Amino acid sequence: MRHVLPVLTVLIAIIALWYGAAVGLNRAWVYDQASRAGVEPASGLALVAETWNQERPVLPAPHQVAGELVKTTFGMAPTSKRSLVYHGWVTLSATLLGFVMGTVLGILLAVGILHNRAMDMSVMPWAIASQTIPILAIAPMIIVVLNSVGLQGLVPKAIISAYLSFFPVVVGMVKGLRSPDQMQLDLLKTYNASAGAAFWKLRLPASMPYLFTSLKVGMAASLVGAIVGELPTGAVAGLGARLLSGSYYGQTVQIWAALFAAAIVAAGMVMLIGLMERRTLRKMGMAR
Amino acid sequence: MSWVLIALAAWVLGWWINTRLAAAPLARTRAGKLAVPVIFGLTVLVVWEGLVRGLDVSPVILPPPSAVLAALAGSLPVLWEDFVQTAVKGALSGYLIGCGAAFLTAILIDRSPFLQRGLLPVGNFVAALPIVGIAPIMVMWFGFDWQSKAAVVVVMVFFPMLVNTVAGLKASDHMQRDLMATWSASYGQSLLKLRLPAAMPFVFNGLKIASTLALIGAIVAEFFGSPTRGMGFRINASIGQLALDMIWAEIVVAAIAGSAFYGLVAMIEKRVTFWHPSQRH
Amino acid sequence: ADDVTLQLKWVTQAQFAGYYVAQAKGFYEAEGLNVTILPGGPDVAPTQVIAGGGADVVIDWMPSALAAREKGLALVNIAQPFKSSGMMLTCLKESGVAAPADFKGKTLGVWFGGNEYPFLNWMNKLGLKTDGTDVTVLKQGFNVDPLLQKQAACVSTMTYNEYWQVIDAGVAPEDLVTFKYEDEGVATLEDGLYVMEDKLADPAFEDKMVRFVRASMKGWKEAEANPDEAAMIVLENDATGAQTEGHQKRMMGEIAKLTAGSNGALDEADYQRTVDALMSGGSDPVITKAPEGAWTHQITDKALQ
Amino acid sequence: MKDTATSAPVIEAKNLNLVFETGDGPVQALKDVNLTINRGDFVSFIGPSGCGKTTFLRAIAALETPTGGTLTVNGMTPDQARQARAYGYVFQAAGLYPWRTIAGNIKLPLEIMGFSKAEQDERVNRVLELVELAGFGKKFPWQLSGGMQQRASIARALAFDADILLMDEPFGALDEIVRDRLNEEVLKLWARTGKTIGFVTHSIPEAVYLSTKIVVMSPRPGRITDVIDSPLPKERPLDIRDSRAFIEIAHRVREGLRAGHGDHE
Amino acid sequence: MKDTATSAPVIEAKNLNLVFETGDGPVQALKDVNLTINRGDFVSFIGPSGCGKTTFLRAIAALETPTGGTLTVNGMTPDQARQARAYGYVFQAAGLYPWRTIAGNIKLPLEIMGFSKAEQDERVNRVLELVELAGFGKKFPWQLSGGMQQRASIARALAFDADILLMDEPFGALDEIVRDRLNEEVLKLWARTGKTIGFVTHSIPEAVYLSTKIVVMSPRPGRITDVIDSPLPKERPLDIRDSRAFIEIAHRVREGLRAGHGDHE
Ligand SMILES: Nc1ncnc2c1ncn2[C@@H]1O[C@H](COP(=O)(O)OP(=O)(O)OP(=O)(O)O)[C@@H](O)[C@H]1O
Ligand SMILES: Nc1ncnc2c1ncn2[C@@H]1O[C@H](COP(=O)(O)OP(=O)(O)OP(=O)(O)O)[C@@H](O)[C@H]1O
Ligand SMILES: Cc1ncc(C[n+]2csc(CCO)c2C)c(N)n1
Ligand SMILES: [Mg+2]
Ligand SMILES: [Mg+2]
Repeated sequence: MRHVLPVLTVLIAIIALWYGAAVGLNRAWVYDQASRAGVEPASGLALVAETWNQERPVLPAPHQVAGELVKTTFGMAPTSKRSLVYHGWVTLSATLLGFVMGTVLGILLAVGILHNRAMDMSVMPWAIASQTIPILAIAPMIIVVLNSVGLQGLVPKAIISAYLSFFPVVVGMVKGLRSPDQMQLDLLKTYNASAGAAFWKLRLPASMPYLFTSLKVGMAASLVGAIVGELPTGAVAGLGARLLSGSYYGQTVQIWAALFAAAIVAAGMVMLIGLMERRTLRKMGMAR
Repeated sequence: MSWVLIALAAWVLGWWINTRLAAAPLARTRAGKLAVPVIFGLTVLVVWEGLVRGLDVSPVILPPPSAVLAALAGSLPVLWEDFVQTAVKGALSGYLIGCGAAFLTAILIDRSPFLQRGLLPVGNFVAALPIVGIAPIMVMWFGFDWQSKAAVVVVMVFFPMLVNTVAGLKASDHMQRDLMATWSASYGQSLLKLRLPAAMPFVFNGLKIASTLALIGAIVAEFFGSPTRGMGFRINASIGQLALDMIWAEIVVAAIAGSAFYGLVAMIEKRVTFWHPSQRH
Repeated sequence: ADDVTLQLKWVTQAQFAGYYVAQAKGFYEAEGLNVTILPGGPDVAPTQVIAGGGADVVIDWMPSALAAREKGLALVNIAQPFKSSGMMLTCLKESGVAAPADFKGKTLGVWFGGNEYPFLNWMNKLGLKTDGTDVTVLKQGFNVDPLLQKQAACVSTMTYNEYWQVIDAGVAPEDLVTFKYEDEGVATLEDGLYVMEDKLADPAFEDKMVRFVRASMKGWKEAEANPDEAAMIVLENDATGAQTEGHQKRMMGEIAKLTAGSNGALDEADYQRTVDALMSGGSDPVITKAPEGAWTHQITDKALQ
Repeated sequence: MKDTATSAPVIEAKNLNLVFETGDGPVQALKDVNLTINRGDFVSFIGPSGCGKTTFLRAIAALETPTGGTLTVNGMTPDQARQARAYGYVFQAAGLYPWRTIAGNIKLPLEIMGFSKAEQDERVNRVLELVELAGFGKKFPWQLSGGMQQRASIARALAFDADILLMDEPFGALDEIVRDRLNEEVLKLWARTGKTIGFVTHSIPEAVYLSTKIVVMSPRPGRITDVIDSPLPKERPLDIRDSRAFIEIAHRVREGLRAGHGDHE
Repeated sequence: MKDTATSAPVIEAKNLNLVFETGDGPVQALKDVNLTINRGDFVSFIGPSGCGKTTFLRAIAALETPTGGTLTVNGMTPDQARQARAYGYVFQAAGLYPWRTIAGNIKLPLEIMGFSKAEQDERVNRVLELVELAGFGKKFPWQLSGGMQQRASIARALAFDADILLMDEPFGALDEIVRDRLNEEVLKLWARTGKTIGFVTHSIPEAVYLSTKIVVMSPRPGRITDVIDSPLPKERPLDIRDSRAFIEIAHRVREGLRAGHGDHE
């Protein structure tokens, strides 16, 4: 893999920078502690060692985060409430449900926009506006409103996820469904093909590369939605709850571990979609 | 009940008008292009008002648009102060810094395929970090005023912009680049005269994506610490007071500002990339 | 069994030990109740949840409940397990704050979302403007970072929670100056049980609440008596897995001090003090007129007989 | 006009006009075009770039709507004829769907027109053989050279038995040798099936070699300046191109073109 | 080889090999190519699709790197020659920059090579006239027909005085009449300036009409099968194409091509 070496290099550079930043950001605390205790602050290597191993550092060192990640994923039973696997799954299940809902909605909207001029002209500006609404602000209201009609738990979170993920899908699919060129469309016209045939035999296959690209963006958005949706349900479980309680108790190591867990889950899902993309496109002869 | 009927009737009417309008030649004019979404929006508002009144929804759950409008009109100075704090100081400065930095970074790593191969996957990973997680960290690092909001926005917009610009810098086709080679153009010349112009459609794609992200980022970051002004602060404080009309007023301001910003970027895009097929038809 | 949903004001912690103990020890079950406890958090406004029908009974602080009542959400206090307030302002000694008079020119961290009223009331009483001219107010997030990062001279803390986070972070108690609202005479009532007024008229609901309050108070007294066991029960119920044993045990100890002296019935004098404080807010009072029917002994009378 | 005794008008244009409304004013693509094409005719259209050849072909196939005059196909409007699936159209570029194999591309119109599975396979094999692509059915378009793609697109148009075959510069991208071979193939096919063919080309020899009727057009606005009926026999070996008659027609076409070129394109 | 007495080798290929490494194995695009092009030669390359014509031109312009043998341009490596700005290159497609007007496109190489403003304007006007596009300088590429774009791209290559002009099927998209006219123009330019020209085409008459040397290539792997030195005089009216000598050379080229075509393309 020609990517391994460059990625490794960049990672090493980032980690080095990170360790450096940890010294810079955590140093003040060491000095403070020393002056409160009335002793000389540590210096040199001792100082570095102290900044890299604090209980609640401003910036936890990479090994602290990695240690926490390993401890909370492999170090305990996956069903334990202290296991990141457990919380990751809680978030992932909402993410997946929301992703499916958002994708279906997005595709339906795109098909509507494609076939109905009124929808084309009216929906798009509002879809854009909908994405400028701060979701965190209305998430509590969505939860409460859904609660009042008896929906609780997974579904409200999934709806917030869907709200964030439908947009990239609409945009991508509209572009994709419109990607066939005039000649390809005219060809079907000479066959007197119906709108349905044009959709199934031309527009849909032609939109596949766009679909997968937007699915990747949509998946990341979904995850953010699920995490946001976890905050106003009362920090019960999930990576969002983990972030929140970490934040609430000032446990930076836990925040960063949850953050990385979220990014790893997202990256994993995106990679999965990428895999499906490659398989589908290869089957369709579109990947060379 | 009658309100519900009014809502339904408004829906049908709005739909009918729009279908007619979209089919009419007027739809191709500027006014027509504006009228259809506006009518759609008005329809949504009337339906909302009708349903809230008809189903007797408590105003502490969902206020009717009329109440939101009243709050909007009644608290303009506060809304303006919040807007300046969040949208101008937080979002806009973060947007400019983030997009600018991403643009420069893209040009810097442009010459090194090695760096690109290494940085982009890592970049995609970082872009997947949820803002709700980054915001408290930024507040911890940069203080509770707008600087930390700008920092959150910078992090949010940086990677979409970087990825798009890098893709854009590759967008010039082979022949166009070979042409430059036959003229023995320097790196700078081919960057300035070929690759940057060719990258513009991608750059604007990044700028548009970033424009919807920026305001959201700034608002959300305020939930994690802020001075006693700002759109996110007001929303957060208003929840405790059950002042939902005020919350929605802020949301309306956010949506208008966000859409207007998006529109502005799209307009500039139209000017700059006038030559691109997608802008011509 | 009758279903009851209780919305907490905050995340699962020893602050709500009484209810978890009642749940774990079967007190609710014994009363024929099936209680669901919903944890809260910074993004949960109990008032909104009850308005949306998401809960039968909520735990809230009285200032926020009374403000909601004035907004048209008819909440009624049916029980008050917390006798005293646990809120305080915690300052770093090095910032030069030794007495309330020193607040002038300082940055103070405050919780918003309905929890800002006691602070605003206190500042009003001190004659300090909070618009930045006298003190700079910082909407603090969920934690005590602004103090540790020295972004604020003082931050809001609870005796049972955030104060200890400051201590755990490595700041010695000698380096801190604390101002308890209770000591400053500006205390307002905290964790009380609130329900919707119209529902109280329903005898079945009333009966349900009577049983609920009775079992809950039994839970509280049990928790006060066996704080360590209560803390462990809380820990078992924490779905985030973020709480630690030491912290919860210590919190339970502090909480017991606040619930001591309450049998669940609201003390009218406390109520009046809270209302007075809220109405004295100068140009910007939290509530503008004395609330009517904002509390009742209807439930506690029956529950505690 | 020798052996087309079965002359029945298939395509009839009377005073046909077609104006495009564009951003900066109307463009008259076709002006007062009168033309009759009979059953079994092989008609070539030749003329400078932008003279309206493609536009005329598209109008016949109901892909453009004339703004004046009448155009009938088998006595129907072009659109009715389109709905009766009267056309096979080969576009200037191959225009294969990249996600379908060569066989899949040829099957496409057959699927849409509801042929049975067995019938589909049989026809695909037949036309693949016809264009000398047997064995390439499972390849994807990009695995073939440009010339092969072009042939696949011709095969696609031949797979269903449209009465009228419209081809827009089908051999533009091919070198002379391949082009010659395909010219022969098309002629054979035409002789065998008696289809009516409309054919756009830039090459004078090609037009003369293939056609029974050569339509010379001039630009701005697109008009027909000459219609030449070829006296060449239906049987045409490649070296007919060195014959007197051939060179004469070619000369007449060239003159017609040159005249139309008077003003710069 | 008559009047090229000033014969100095400008381009010399000795045992040139070029292999592309692709996903499924190496592709030998050029094999053992030996060719000498003298100053003032007009060399045409002709051969079936995929035989390596473009590749050879690109190698000369240092756009591809040979994998074996030697290739010198004016005694230098191609890359040194490129840096000395020895080339004007016209690609198969026009390749105009859509964000620049026609004049802007022609100016582009002049800007890069640091011509003065006045000089730029003067040259733009001159070459626009040469390709008969005077008055179109302010238009954008998409506002011109394909043929006009092609001519603009030729103008761009002519605007600066490169010694060596490399043209890859420059007239592929043009109709016969325009093509004839441009053929004449190129010949005149060549006669006047004495440039060395490398020219790829699919048209046998075009190759014969233009060249002093015709290189016939065969594919898989790309080899030179014949190099024909034209006996035609430098002065060439269009009707020279009907002369005995012309037809003979054309025949020889055709035979060469056919031989290379033995297997289907
Ligand atoms: N969709 C359109 N909108 C506006 N003008 C058009 C459109 N299609 C064609 N034209 C114009 O109509 C005229 C005829 O175009 P057409 O494509 O029929 O030419 P052509 O003879 O096929 O040329 P070529 O040999 O280059 O294919 C041209 O001037 C062209 O610019
Ligand atoms: N970048 C490349 N990578 C791999 N193979 C290539 C590449 N460029 C060309 N080839 C192969 O090299 C051979 C010669 O290609 P070239 O483009 O030189 O042909 P050509 O003679 O110009 O053909 P045409 O007449 O179609 O333009 C072909 O088989 C082609 O597939
Ligand atoms: C955003 C936010 N809002 C309110 C509070 C205050 N608060 C309400 S209940 C409770 C219990 C603490 O243990 C606290 C502190 C906070 N901390 N953060
Ligand atoms: Mg055409
Ligand atoms: Mg080539």
